[in-house]
Amino acid sequence: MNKMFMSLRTAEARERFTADEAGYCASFGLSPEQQQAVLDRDWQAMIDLGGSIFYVYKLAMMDGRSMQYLGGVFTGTSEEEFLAALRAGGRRG
Amino acid sequence: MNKMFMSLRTAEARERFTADEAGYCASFGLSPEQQQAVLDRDWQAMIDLGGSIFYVYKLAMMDGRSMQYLGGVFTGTSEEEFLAALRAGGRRG
Amino acid sequence: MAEVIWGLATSHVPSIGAAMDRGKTEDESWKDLFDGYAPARAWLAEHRPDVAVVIYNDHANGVDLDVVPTFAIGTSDHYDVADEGFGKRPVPDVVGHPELSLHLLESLVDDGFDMTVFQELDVDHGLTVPLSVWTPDPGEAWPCPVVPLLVNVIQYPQPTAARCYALGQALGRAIASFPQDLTVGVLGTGGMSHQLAGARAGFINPEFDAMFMEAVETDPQRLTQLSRQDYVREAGSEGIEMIMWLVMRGAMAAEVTKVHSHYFVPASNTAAAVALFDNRAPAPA
Amino acid sequence: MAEVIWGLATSHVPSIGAAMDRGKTEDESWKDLFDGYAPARAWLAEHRPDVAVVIYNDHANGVDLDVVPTFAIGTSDHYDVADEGFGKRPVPDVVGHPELSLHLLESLVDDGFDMTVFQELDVDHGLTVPLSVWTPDPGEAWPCPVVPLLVNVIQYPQPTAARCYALGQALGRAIASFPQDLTVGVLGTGGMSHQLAGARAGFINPEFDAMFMEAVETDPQRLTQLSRQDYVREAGSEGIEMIMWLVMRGAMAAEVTKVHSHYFVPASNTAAAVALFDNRAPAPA
Ligand SMILES: [Fe+3]
Ligand SMILES: [Fe+3]
Repeated sequence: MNKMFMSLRTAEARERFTADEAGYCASFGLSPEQQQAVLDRDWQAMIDLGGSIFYVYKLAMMDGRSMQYLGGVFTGTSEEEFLAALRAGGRRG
Repeated sequence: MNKMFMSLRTAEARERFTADEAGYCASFGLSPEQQQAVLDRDWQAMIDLGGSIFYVYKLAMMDGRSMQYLGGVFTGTSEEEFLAALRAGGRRG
Repeated sequence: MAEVIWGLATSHVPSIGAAMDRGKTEDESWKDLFDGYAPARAWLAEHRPDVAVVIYNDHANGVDLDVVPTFAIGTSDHYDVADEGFGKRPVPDVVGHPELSLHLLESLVDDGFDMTVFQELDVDHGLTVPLSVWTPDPGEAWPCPVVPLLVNVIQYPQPTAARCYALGQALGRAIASFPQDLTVGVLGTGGMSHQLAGARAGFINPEFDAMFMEAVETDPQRLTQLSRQDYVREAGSEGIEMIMWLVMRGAMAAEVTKVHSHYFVPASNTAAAVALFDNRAPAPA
Repeated sequence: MAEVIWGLATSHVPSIGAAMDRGKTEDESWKDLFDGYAPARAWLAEHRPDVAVVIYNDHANGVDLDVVPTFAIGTSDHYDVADEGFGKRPVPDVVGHPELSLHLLESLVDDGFDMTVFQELDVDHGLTVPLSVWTPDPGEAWPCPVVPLLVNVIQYPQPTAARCYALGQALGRAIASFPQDLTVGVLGTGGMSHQLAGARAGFINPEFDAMFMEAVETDPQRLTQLSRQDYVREAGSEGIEMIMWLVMRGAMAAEVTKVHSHYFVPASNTAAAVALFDNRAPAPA
């Protein structure tokens, strides 16, 4: 799965991915669960299924999603709440 | 140039090379001297122009040339003489 | 011989580069960070070295993910800026210094450091953002050629802090033994505390960061006592990249003079900092 | 804990594999070499380990030439046999042992060895020929899973002999600390003296080879005193790959028992040898 995310570094690959996400995933041998997580943009599931944050983030960037949006997803808050916590000095604990 | 030799690891690349050696060399950005050395099978020149023996040998193998043949070229003897020297215990000095 | 004239520690968060590339440095959320860079930038503009060694990590942009070197060095005369998924940053490509690279490689290997060589390499924000922190308006070219030195900080097992500091000390010896007279700036990049994924996403630890900032100047040995687990716990799973500051520090003299430092929260999801150290012996009183 | 039960040093010349793959082992020019393998093969067939660690170098087949790691380790569960330019050798692919690989990686990094990780890797004759020397007729599978450990011996600056021996010692400690009970065979490959290109092509130095063969058993420390230049001068520009025998030797006990050795000239352009050492303490008298 990380190999698939890594491939999205070229504009040409990003176009092919956008044109047929399922087919693109299949060509990299993703498991059905991994493919579903990608199609659903289930970010937590992508991490749980072996995605590394730096690779997963490449897909998020294509979608125009910020690292703060992902932070909200991982911590079960909204992007606004997550950002507010950072602005207040970050999360502790 | 080493990158070009390295590419000859796949059967498909070997076919493309054989079909158009000059064009294949050009696609890897070889200098005119390097390309000439490849086309002429000037093994010493390939080494002198930066080819590493393990890479150059990939081309020799495609031509059905042995490492003993190359040894003869490098030492200015025939393949038979070179092989005889090895059989006699190798070259000293 | 070549001589390290300064060391610059700085975060390399991509959004710092993006804020500069998009002209947002005066925005409310960024102004304090960029104001904090100003004194360092002014001093650096007066002290341009002949070569810079940039210690950084790649983030799955320039290096294939199936190969993870603990320590690597680039030996090329040119490093393209990587496309990280949204086009290249609008900054100059990086000019290399193969002679110094090859000298450092030979010295480090002979000194027992098991370097990986990159004869070709695309460089990502880990290298270009620190260059932008140093030089906001490079024009056609960065101030000097660069030797990239890469550290694995993203995949377990990362090198220990002690090994990073030892690499820095060997780097200092290697620079000193270069036959030409060159001035060298050393950049240690990454940090400070942050964690991107998991339940601790957004984690920031200003007390640890303050301790680290103080100790990296005055007592770097103390920081080499901390384990990989200590760094992840105290600085977050990505904050461990601060071990790269120790490579820079190891290449410098026992006593350095702090020129300027600044700490800022948040830059993207991280605590960001800059710290600039003069490596030249202080003028006698 | 895992235990090294034997060490096998052997050349990895591609033509040895080709002679086997083409049924030429009884030919006049090969018979003495393969006859010399017989006693080692018989003993090894009686002492099959649970895992083998193969120390070898890639020859521009499995590793991109723009990346040159000094020391690398594979962590995969499967390694394809590489196509080196004339199709794959007709031998089984190699099964990995990721648990042992990851344990060794962690131990070696914590011990200050700056390993590069290959999460995927095609293995070339450097690894498969030694497996064939050990097991001429593997059938469907090699005798046991393999951990590949790669050393840069083809591009300057190679690691020093002393560093290779130190890596072997760390490898021995790392194997001993593996939590499962496993028996391990260690293969050090390459050599003996040879030079492929240049005016010295065909160079062979039987006196140096004899000294090395004796010292690797009884006084490996002596071999760590030799410099990179010593090896190239005495053993030829490719003969330096004998430093990989020192990694194997370092992983073994101070005292080992030689089971068998054999020296042969020429295998292709090289002096070839096999040497098998029992690592188990000799039975008390
Ligand atoms: Fe980073
Ligand atoms: Fe070899």
